[in-house]
Amino acid sequence: MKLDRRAFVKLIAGGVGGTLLSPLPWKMADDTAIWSQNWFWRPSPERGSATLVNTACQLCPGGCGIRVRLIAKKNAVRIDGNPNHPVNQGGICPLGASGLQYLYGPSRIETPLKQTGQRGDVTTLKPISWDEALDILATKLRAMRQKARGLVCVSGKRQGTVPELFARFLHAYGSPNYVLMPAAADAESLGMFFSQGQSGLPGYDLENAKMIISFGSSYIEGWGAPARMQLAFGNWRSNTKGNRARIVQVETRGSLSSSKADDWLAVTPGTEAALALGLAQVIVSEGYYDRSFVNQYSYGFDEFKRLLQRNYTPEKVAAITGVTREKISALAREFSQTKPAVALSGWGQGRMQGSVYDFLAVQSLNGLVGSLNKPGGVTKKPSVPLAPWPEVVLDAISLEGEKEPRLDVGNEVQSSFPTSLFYNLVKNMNQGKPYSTQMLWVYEANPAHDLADVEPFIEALSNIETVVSFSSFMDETTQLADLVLPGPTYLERLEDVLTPPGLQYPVFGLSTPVLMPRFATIHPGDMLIRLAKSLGGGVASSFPWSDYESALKQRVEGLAQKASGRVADEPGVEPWKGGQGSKLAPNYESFDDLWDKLVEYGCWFDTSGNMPAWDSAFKTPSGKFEFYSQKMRQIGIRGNDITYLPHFEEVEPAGDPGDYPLLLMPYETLIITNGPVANPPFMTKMLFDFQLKGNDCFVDINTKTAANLGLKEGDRVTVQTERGSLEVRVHVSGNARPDVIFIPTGLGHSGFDPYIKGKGVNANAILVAQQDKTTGLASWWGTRVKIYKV
Amino acid sequence: MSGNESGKIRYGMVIDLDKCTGCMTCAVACQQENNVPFREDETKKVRSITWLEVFYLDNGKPYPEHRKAYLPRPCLQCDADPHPPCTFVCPVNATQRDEETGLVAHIPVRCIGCRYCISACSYHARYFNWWDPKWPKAMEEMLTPDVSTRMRGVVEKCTFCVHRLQLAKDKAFVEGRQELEEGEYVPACVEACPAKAMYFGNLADSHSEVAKLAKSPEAFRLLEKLGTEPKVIYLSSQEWIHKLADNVV
Amino acid sequence: MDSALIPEGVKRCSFKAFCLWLLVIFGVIGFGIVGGFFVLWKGLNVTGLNDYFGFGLYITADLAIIALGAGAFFTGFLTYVIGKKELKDIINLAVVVGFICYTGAQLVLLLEIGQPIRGWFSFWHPNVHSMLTEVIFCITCYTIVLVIEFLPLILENRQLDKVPEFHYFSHNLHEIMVVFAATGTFLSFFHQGSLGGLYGVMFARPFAFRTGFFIWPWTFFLFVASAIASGPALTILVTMMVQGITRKKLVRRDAISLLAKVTGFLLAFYLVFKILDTWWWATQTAPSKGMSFGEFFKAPYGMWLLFAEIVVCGIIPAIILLTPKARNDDVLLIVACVLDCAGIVINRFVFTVQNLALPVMPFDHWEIYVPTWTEWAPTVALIAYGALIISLAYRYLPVFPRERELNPID
Amino acid sequence: MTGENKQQSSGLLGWVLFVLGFAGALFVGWIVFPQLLFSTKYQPINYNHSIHQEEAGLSCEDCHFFLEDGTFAGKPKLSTCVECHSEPQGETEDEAKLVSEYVEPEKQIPWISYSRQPDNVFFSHAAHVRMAEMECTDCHQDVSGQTKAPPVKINRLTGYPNGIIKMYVCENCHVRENVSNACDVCHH
Repeated sequence: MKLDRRAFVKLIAGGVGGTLLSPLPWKMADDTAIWSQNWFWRPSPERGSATLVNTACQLCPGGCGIRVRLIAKKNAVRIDGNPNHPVNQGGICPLGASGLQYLYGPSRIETPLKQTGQRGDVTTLKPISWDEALDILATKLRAMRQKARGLVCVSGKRQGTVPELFARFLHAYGSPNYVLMPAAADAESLGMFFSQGQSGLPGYDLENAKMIISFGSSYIEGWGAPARMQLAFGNWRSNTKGNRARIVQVETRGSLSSSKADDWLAVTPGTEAALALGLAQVIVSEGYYDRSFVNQYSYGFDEFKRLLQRNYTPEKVAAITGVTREKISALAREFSQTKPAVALSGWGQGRMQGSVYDFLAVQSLNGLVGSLNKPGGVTKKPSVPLAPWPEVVLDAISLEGEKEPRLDVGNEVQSSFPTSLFYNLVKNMNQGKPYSTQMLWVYEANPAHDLADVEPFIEALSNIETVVSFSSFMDETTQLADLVLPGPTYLERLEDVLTPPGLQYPVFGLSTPVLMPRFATIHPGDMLIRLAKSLGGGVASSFPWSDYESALKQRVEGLAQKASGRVADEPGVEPWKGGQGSKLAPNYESFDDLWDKLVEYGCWFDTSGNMPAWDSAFKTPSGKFEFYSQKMRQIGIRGNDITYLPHFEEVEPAGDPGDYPLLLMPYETLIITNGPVANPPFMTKMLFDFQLKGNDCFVDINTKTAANLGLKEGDRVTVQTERGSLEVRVHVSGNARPDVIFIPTGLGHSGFDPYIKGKGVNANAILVAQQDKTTGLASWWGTRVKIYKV
Repeated sequence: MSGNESGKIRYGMVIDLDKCTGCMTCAVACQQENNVPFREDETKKVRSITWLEVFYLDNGKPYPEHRKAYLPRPCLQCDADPHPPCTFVCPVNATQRDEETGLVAHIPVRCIGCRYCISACSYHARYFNWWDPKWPKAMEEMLTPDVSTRMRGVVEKCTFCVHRLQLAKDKAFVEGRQELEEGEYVPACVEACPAKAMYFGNLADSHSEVAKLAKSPEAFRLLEKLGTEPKVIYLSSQEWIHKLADNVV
Repeated sequence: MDSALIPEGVKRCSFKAFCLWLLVIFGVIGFGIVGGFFVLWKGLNVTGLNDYFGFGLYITADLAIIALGAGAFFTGFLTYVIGKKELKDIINLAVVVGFICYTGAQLVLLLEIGQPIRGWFSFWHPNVHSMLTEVIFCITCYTIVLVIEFLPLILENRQLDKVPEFHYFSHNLHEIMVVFAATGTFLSFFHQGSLGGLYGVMFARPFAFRTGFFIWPWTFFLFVASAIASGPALTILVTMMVQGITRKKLVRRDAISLLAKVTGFLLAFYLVFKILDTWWWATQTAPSKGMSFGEFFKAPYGMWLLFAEIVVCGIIPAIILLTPKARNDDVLLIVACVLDCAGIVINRFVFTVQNLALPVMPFDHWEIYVPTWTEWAPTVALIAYGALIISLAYRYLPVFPRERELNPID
Repeated sequence: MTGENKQQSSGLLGWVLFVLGFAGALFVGWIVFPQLLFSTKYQPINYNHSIHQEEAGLSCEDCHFFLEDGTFAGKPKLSTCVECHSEPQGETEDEAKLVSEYVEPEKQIPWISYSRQPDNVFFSHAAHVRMAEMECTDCHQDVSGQTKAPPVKINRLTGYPNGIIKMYVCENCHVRENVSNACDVCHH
């Protein structure tokens, strides 16, 4: 019995046969198929029941209502628009839709940090406990209380109860230096002050307008409330609803706003205001203006008319702007005869300050055609009827502080301006005049990156002993901070979101925590209350609340007492539709009911039916809309007649034209955020490869200019201004005007996470702000530049 | 959907390019809705996964006659008979058209990554996972459980958010309804569009908004001559945009 | 050991020289394995492929070597089915070359797909409509046929042949070889065609799309024709190469000439239809898809490719091969065969890469494909793999039945 | 003769060996292999369906219900348990464990699923239970009246429980019931 080869073969054959008749090979094959599909290292998202939570977006001032989709009540997996919200009606912008990438983003700051080494060295920013952090801050504040004016707070957020608490803290502490980041709103607010005698911002009734002329505003690329503008634009382009409106864009660059307009007037850089005045001249000289308004409710028309006839005839304006006389005349006639029509101002996204005269020129045009405070026109953005807090309790030091000169004021006249003048602050902090800055707070702002003409600001920091950042993210300013007190992100905190820029009806959005804070962060409101209490005295008495929530509720009671306004509990609301005098019956019975509904639906709003009438709207010395501003005179602005009238001021850009033959202009786009947060991965991914390629960003150069300079698509070049130089690549484009180079802003971060860090360059670094001597505003619009191959 | 005599369903999309502001919210909403992965460098566009890609169009004229527009391109869910270009070629049945809805599905776990379908699609609507998808650890919490994550070496593409169809149907079923109302099932891009430039519905239902819009004189489809029968229809009043819809000999 | 394996009555180079030669080959193969390993480990991101070029060098190489491997089935067809006995001289080599081409192609295919561990899904979940399914099935079957055809030759090794079972088995296989030759012919015909169909059916790709007959686009038939018009050319080329390297006459010249003549006829036949197809494509098919012929060619994939493919690598070798005097000249014959093979490589390249470079949407753009070393290395290793198999086969197997007769050892 | 004999015996032996191989392979394939392929896991709490049905008077739907949005809640969340078990109701060890380990620290119970499908499979309970009016027990094991939670067999290769419905089962039923078998009906 030897097991020979044959026998062995038979054993094997039997085995094979048996195996084939057993489930082994078949089950194995099937399971292998499943196994090969598993790839265990790939995340498998947790399942669970889904809920939608309404809240308000705070990534920009746009005031959108958003819904967060939660899985198993803990994982936020989607943000979309709240269909009930009147501002965005279910739509959303790319930044809002990317919000979760901030909540879960890798650049979140998890604990308070203290700089233990050289300022700016991120590796020596060490985690400390909240008690220690707040103790450090309180100790320093106590120590410098005698020099309370040395505390400066920069806020990127212009409205809401938290910025108000910051302002209140500084007031109670004894510093006049609560300063807002610069924006077109500064010029607008000043312009409203000069022409209408009251501070405030314009609110445009765009939903009812039939013709819109936009003077340089990127109306679909982030100007105003971005999602509301997209919605309005969709309606202007609607064939079905009879909402179709005509859009004319006045802008140097071939932006999307230019391309999407019915007509694009490609003006000489910085001459938008001249064109507005040219239109005004035609309207006035041809008698198309609204006589009832001009005759009864305006002041200084004759002086204005004389100026127009003298300086802004179509011929002269054609020479300034490059738009033909015929076009100017035709557009003026169309604008004055289409009702209602409105003109928009505010360059780009409204992130740059701009000139007050530009605003006045455009606003005068609105006045001439009777579009002020009329449906389809422009009004003063209505305020939300919140209840006031008790008065700040002033002690000896804070009483003294009230009298101190503000650091952002350049001269006597400017101290009565209702605006912050940030570039003055930068200058004064740098020079330590009239007094030095001991401590800088930065809240909801990233000036070390976002400030146009950023270099002087960074230099100024070296004169400041302590820089405190309240940011939730490792941004560039936070990198330069000595103490970091991270707040929760907007999805983890309670806060009010007030009427967004440019809106004509009041909105109160409530942002509520949609999930437990991911890290041990403290709400800035609570932080301030705690800090105030630990300082004692008047400061403590000014903060009587137990926490931020009770402070907020106190103000919201104002809404409960109002007889008009609703919580947005149903889709499709159109607060602009009711006409003048329309009211909304409240759908809540008491404060508690209102609060519960606000938490549930996220938004309260009222109609646009409360535009003030012409006879009561203007708080000027004349009680009228002032083409010729007596207010300017009154507060002591010196000059000739033209100074008090809307006019066009040619600003000479910085740099010697011989050395720097071209003009550099920044541009903003909706797909690159310019806010205090850096672009999220979702959005950066969508940049075209002629906007970002690897780590290079592109400047747009006109086809002919590029050919003259011997530059081809994709060439690496240096763009140099007198402020500095940057390395970029060339995109040859029909969007660019000959001899003007366009550079995107918002890139070039050195902070944040690997998804944005080091991508592109920060255009702000080489721009030079041109400050207007009278107003102190940066009326800046371009910088001379030269460009050469690397 | 109601008002449809034949009962046939052909889900389709209409995108009004005149209303489109090029804000790219659709593309962002899509990435979020479908767990589309992202990498640190996404600028090599021929390797970047964007189920809904936005194309840049221009009229080719010099400044200041230059005009541009953005064209969002989801998967066009070709209705060509009997097969779309892509499903026809797949060797492993990883992609098929659901003949009850007209939706072209792609099932990444079945896919072997041969990329034949990528080659067959003239719209570049299909994407290959050149890398394993990776998210920063914390961001894994924001992945939606409705769409499974993919792995390296497989193809993926827009599905018109077909998972939303299932969710909508579930809701209807529990409420005792068999049919969906118009608007109950809408992809994420359409829902997010702030300018309301995107419409979605049943093209086979002559009463639906999309069917009406599709008949507009402003309507066109991409590369009509190929015979792919896309179910995404564009609207534009601009002649130069119409010219870019197809090649002209 | 080495000498015991070498067939009786023939002379081979020294074992040392052979080892040195193998070392070179293994070097190249090793490089290819490293490249292949890189691709498998890191994924296809290490290649030059992208969402434009879903197919690239791997597929070009695969298609080209499969076409060139057609020499095996066609020579088999001529030898066994038609009965051209003089080709028995060359049939073994043709089978070896075919075996190399098909196994090599499958190895590269494994790298090419994104999920190699799911490669078998095409058998487990086949889609019958897909040309690729047909290709995968046919290639797999035909590889098995080639293994069976190769087997008797391996079993004729001096030592293996001593095992009686092997001896009988190989003898029996020889007896029924006509069946395998016929099967191979059938399978090959279909998958060569399906490879063409692969492109021809892409109706959304105007460069590749062709009208056709029933379910088969014209490329189906053109790929069959081009494969049989170039496969034998490779067989001739390899024969000449082996003869050159060994400095021996291994095959009778009339066998080579016969094959060259047949190749010439086939090439001419193919070219007629290729030119007709190109003309129809340029004037009818492409315009119906909205494209003009000129749009198909843009740098670097210019019109020169078409000229090179049809004139330089088509008409010229056809003329040489059809001219008795020319094809009897060794140099001209080699030139013709090289051109013929290059022509088919260009053809497969154009269908694979240029096809995909072409933007179909008017607002789209041309892309250029640049393969990386991880693609080149396995592709080059494929050639080394061929050299390895041929070297081993030549040294240890009676590949050339007439070698002893033609090179008597004195 | 001896040669023949030898051949015969070896032939016989050959067949014996063949049968041996055959039977051995069958044994391995049918008996040993399934044992090796699956691991056994036990639920964190030995849930007693019987006692909940009979003594507490609960119906299946009290814990396994549909949500308003049409999704199926599946296994109950802790909040459902807490409705009755904020304090121990009886004296069983498992209940004590429930209260001390999960209810008090407010920790979800990590139930092991008997039928967890891969994450690319989306099974609609609404379609099957509400529209097709299928019984739960058509797919799931009937646990009503059981006093112990059955152990879960997990496939070591795939990681999925052995109770999951295979795709061909879905497909066959869909064909029978004339329901779409398109991929995206279940996979996304």
